[in-house]
Amino acid sequence: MIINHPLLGPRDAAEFVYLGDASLIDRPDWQAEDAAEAFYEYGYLRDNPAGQHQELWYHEQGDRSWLVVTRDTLTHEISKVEMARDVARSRGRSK
Amino acid sequence: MSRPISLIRKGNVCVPDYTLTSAPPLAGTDITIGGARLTAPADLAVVSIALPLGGEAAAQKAIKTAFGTALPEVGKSAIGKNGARLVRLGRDQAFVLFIHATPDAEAVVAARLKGKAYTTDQTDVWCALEISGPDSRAALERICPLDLHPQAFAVDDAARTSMEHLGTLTIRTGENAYLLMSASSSAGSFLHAVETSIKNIN
Amino acid sequence: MRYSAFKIFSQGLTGNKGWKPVWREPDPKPEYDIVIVGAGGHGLSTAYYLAKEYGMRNIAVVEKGWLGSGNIGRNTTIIRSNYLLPGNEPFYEMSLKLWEGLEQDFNYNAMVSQRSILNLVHSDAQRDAFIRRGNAMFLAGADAEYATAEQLRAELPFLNYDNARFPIKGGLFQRRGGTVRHDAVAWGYARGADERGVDIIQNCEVTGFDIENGKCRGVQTSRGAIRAKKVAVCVAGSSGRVMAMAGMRLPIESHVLQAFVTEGLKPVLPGVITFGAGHFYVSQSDKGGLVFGGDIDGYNTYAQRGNLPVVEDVAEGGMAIMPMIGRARLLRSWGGIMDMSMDGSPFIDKTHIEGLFFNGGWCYGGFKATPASGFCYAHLLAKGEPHPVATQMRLDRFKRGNLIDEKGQGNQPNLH
Amino acid sequence: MSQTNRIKGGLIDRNQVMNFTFNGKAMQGHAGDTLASALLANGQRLVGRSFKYHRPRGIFTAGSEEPNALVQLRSGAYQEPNTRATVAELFDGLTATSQNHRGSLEFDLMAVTDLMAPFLSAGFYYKTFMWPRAFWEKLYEPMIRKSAGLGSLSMEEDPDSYDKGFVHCDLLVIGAGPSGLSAALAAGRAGARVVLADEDFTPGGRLNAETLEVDGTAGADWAAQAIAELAAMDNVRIMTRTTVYGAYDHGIYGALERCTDHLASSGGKPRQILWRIYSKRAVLAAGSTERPIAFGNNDRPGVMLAGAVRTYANRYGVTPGQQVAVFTNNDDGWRTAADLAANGVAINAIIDTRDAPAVCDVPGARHIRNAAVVDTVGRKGLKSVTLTDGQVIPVDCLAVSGGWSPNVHLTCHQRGRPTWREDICAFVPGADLPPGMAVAGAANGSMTLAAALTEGRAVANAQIKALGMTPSRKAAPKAEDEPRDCAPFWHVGESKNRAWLDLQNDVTVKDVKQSYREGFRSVEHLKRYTTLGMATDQGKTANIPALAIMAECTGKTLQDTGTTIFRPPYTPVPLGALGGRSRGKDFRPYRLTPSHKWASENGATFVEVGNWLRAQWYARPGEQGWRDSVDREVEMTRNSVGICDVTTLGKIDVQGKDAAEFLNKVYANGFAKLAVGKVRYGLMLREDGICYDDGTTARMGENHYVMTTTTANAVLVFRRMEFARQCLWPDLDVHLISTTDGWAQFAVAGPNARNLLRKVIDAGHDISNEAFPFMGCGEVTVCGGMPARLFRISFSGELAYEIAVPARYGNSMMQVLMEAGKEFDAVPYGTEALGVMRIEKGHAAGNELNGQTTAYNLGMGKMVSQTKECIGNVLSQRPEMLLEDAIKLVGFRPVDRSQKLIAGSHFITKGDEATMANDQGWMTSVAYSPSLGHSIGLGFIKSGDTRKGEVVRAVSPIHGTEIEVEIVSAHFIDPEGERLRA
Repeated sequence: MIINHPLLGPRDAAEFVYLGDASLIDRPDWQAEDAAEAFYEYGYLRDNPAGQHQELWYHEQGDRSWLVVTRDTLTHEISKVEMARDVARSRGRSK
Repeated sequence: MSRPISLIRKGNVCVPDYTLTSAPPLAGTDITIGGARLTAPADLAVVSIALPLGGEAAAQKAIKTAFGTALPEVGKSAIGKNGARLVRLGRDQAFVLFIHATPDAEAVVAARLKGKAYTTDQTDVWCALEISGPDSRAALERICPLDLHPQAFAVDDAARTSMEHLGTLTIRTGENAYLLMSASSSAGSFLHAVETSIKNIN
Repeated sequence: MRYSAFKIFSQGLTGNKGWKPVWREPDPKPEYDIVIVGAGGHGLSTAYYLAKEYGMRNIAVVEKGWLGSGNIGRNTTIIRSNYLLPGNEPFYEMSLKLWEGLEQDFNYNAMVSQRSILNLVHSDAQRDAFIRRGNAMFLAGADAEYATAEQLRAELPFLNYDNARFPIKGGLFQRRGGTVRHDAVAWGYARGADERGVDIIQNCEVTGFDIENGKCRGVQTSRGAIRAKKVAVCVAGSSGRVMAMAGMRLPIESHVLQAFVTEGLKPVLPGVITFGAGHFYVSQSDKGGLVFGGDIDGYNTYAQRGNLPVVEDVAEGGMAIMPMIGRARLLRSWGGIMDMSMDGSPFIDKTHIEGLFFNGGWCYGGFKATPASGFCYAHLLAKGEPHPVATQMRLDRFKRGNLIDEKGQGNQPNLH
Repeated sequence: MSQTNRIKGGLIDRNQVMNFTFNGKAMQGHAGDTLASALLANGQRLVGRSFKYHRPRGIFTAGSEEPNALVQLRSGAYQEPNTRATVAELFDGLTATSQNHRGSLEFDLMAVTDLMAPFLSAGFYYKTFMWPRAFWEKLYEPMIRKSAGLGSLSMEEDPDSYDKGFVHCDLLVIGAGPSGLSAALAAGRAGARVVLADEDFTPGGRLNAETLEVDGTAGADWAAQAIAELAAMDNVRIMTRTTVYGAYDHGIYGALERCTDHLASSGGKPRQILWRIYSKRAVLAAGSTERPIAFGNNDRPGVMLAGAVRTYANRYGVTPGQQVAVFTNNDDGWRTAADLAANGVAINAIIDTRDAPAVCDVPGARHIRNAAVVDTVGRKGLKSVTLTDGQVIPVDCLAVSGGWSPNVHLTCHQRGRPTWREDICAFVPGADLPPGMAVAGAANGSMTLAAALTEGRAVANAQIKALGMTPSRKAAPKAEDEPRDCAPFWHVGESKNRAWLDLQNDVTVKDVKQSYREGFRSVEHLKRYTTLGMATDQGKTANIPALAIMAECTGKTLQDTGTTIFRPPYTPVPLGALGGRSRGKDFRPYRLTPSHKWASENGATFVEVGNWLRAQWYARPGEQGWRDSVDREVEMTRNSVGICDVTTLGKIDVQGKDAAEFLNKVYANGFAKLAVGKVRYGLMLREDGICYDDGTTARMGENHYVMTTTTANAVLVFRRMEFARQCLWPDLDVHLISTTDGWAQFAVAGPNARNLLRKVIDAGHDISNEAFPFMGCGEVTVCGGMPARLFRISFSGELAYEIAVPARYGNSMMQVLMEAGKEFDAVPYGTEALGVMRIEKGHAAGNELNGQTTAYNLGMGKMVSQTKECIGNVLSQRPEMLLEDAIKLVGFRPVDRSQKLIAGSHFITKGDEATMANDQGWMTSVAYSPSLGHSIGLGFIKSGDTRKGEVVRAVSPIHGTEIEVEIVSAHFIDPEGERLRA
């Protein structure tokens, strides 16, 4: 596979390490009432869709950036690649 | 208890009982096979520069002042004062490569940047080989997944990738010349990989 | 029709024209006691044991494609019970014992071949871990044997002992491990279930579950609605998509595992061998092909195909431990979709929806589990409670913190 | 034997004579021959035996689709099984032997199986060999295994080397036949970066095998001109002997180049290269494969595909027979008759299944319409054929054509399904091509030469446009449309004798019918039940006729019947090539520690730790075994001072205004308040609450920390910290960079550690206990100004420091430390002594931090803060992870001190049976403690913290041993930590 890195252009996916669903960005609030339940769902349950999937790849043999890749799990077609840090911020993550 | 680093100076009042000698892993490498030559640049210092969050503009300005050239775009390198090469590796990370023999490269760079960026000495983290000559690209084709065609990888372009299970940084330094850097601990395997590639095309 | 040498002889004399279909091709009935979704190995064995052990006959197995089209027909055919943890080992040992009597049980030669499995050891820490595992196997009534490098050299002289990057320091044998002709397992169970009245309905895709007030009443299929008292999902590889129709998210990701076979060769390997310093395991089929595999590709996918980096990684592993295979040629590669679970271990459980049951999460260990999975699932379906060897294979174990993590990799499915 | 079947013409070089042997028999051929053409030239018809029935078989095709003519090439360690004679280039000195027979090829004892055939029909083995049970593995299976398989491996290490490479292009053209050449010319002229790959050693495809003309010149000449034009273009790369075998995601193709297989010796160069071709676009111009018609005894040597027969005549100057007949259902078969006749070969008959007029005039040939061959005679070589009407025609070669199937394989590698085209009786590429691929020529069902040339250019131009480039305006090469009509005809129903479909796996028409009868009706069931198409040729010639027969049985159309799935590789690829250079010692890179040179000169034995090589122990003369060395290293370290290269531990430079806050989030214990100049032990949890790494982090400055990780997890920790930095807390100002290789770091441990270091650390640095206490850190200089880092940390439990200098000075630093340590009898120690000392001290390491254990299990539960946000703390509190009887890490010693503990033993309470239900835990690490004089161990046991003093059984049934052990504190040495604070 080829991942079109937003800064570096097309790179072989072999340079990357895969983590999983980009929902892993959405780490729950540790102080919330339902933190135990929320962390269980965050840690263990997955949509695992047959189709569009937003997922995290780490450019370990490159610039060490984490990317959010939108890829079809039926065809492997990649429709979007974003810097995970930007995505995280857009999802409201900060400090 | 910490005191400033004082480098070995002639006439130092305190003569040490022991001296340390430098033995970089690829020192002295100079191999020519067919149309490719492989050399290890001597005294190449590497210092990483990280741009502070929120302080990027100030850091970039300091870099420009320090090296006489702006920090290039990611994937590019630029040559500044005294031949120092700035290599932009990521959004907030760059390397500066320059010739400097003593083990205080980081301090030198830090002093020039005046606290506007975070610096880490990387000199001994890496080993370097320069491959040059008309067969360079053909040899690298055996191990390098990057498209090194001039249309795709111009002079001064830089990219990290993996070759034969080794992380590498490749910088195109000339029409037929590339500076290859890899981890110093695996320098022997790295040299073996590049040298085998040259042998295999000859 | 009972199979025997005599039957083959008499059929041979009459031009092999008297063989009967191995299974019927029934139309779905409006209602069954149990509808099993998925005619793969586990679904068919579940039906077989429900009929045989629990006397239930009013059962349908519905299958989207052809029976045996899932991972039962695209694995590397290995059987073993060399597990470590109490949540797994007794289950897999029960499975191995079922394999050992399977062919006589269902009167079909699936070529269960216990030619041993060997896990090579390349470091002291690995040795310690394998000793721990071998001892766990003993405690669960299985067999295990630790061989030193010298013993291995005598038994398997072709391995790379003298020029290895990661020298072989020993290995854990399970002599009762081995291989089975995978397709024949599906066919044998299908035949046995069919003979006992189970309807196996191929080309019948489940398109939805009929869930009313928290109870599952049946399934919608491409061949119409089928009512059922119990619906037993058994679609490893597709669990995510199928259970999504019941509104469930699972502790599972779908990943592809590639497998490979070489051209046929005269006998080379006695049993199954796995490399301990890379991703490579191999056996030789009765037809002579080296059947091998390695790691999953590592990204979520439902496409039954993989990519080159893993092919190369696997071949590197092979060349590293047995460099005499360099001139053997890779003939065919394929990919199967694995239910990679969050701790690398499976589920045989009820769901929170009454009447809806779930069997999945087999990672790439599903084939060897086929008999016990069916047996335990049948037990759960018939008795309403888990079989004693499958009590930990529950969906809520992550919430409780009772993990069955053989590899110690945590909640990242692609590392299991 | 002389070249009795050589005729005039062909692309061979008759001036170059190549000597070779087949089964020891000396023969000659010419440059440009394949082994198959040379064998045929020498009149060798019988070349092998089939898989199941050991039927005598000859050469069937002239290409990579060959099912029969498999030989073992070369000898000794170079022996290469299952090599297709039809693609093996002849070289001087070639040796080949036939396969799969017991006794000679001519008199194969195993041929007896053919007589048993009625009892060995499809799937017979599933129905028998079950009684008695034990006989399967003892008798039946060994018998089956022995008779199965084809060629043999030498069992010696493959002596050739292999290489890999990466090629990038705008357009990959797969196949250098007419459509491929036309496509490559168009794209090359447009200036695109083109790769043209072809499996053959002479590009041109069918042009080399036909007498057709292009642009008014002979096809082969035109092909040579086209190649010359392409070779002159800088932007075009021609790769011959290169098979593109797989279409992978996003335009990546796998290709195998055979560099030296056509030479007697590889001369030290890579035998083959595995190329990964990165293409923006691709044109598949893979041509088509002819298929046979099934009839009785259609497997005799001498029965060949018609296209192959004329390939041998036109390209190789060989006639496969002297008396030839053609059996065809299509116009193309007639070309064989015409071409051979033009070469003076007698064509006895043209048997056409169609009731149609002659396609062309073939002198001397009888045209028999509406007829078919029902049977043949000639066990080891064809003698005659019998037609449906009973007439017998004496022939030594029958050229059969059942039509041509487009080579759609690569179009299906991403699960595309081909579609049936009735007008050409063939499956053509379906709509779901791999993205970026287009198909041209015969592979696309455009079967005539004119169509192939036109389509090649048109498809390439469309790809060029899609790439945003401007196509060349030069017209397509011109040729005539040759007649290609075809009428479906799959098997001769009148045949009484077995009619073969899969020649290698011996699958017959009857087997397909039986498969149907038994319910194995899906194409996948058919394949799996009968083994159809699973041989080395992957059913390239057999599958379509077999599917057609299944379609006849089921009454379905061929479209509805479908095909099995084509998967990579297109043709088999040696594992050596796929492995490339990564084998033997080059399997993975070596990482060497800075003092490696010194260590290797000073008696070190090295051990692999991940990719690192570390000194395991340093043997001294007179020591009887490793235990002597290790015991000495431990004792001398504990009594005076020892030095260990600990560079392999991961080092991460952490900088930033928010570094403290960040570390506080990634460590389970508190890090917010670590003072500058101090080091703290840190425990890292995975998000699921399980421990995965530990180490120390030193605060070197206000915004500067140096973290260490375990050797094994250095990369993983870095990755996870980057995840935390970028994805979880993106607005923290923190920056990470690895410095693992940058600093040579040495543990200096033992009561004399400070005394030793005082000799090398420059005066002016106060390292007294008061000024530089336990868990202190700072920058110092050594040996007269060399910058160094000093950490007062201890893994051994002794007064200890770790001192780091720039790695290039590391080897020298080791020498200096040893030199300075002479007066203290300083010893270097390796990983074994390191391990012994950490067990004596009760430190957890990899065997304890195995990814399954929690801080609670390790007795460090209280370190996991619940008052801050950090990774893993929430899920670490799940109820069943905090059970009272959870396993706890404790120490063990044998009740009988002379007994040796075994890591991996399980604990069983005294009096209980050794079963899994009674399993109490396991021994994780053991060592002989020279300090205590007996074996000690660490281990996890249920409620271990409350069971100290209890005696349990440590059982190791795998060794057949069991010993009584006492549960003790894990801190065997200096439990109060007085030494390390000294």
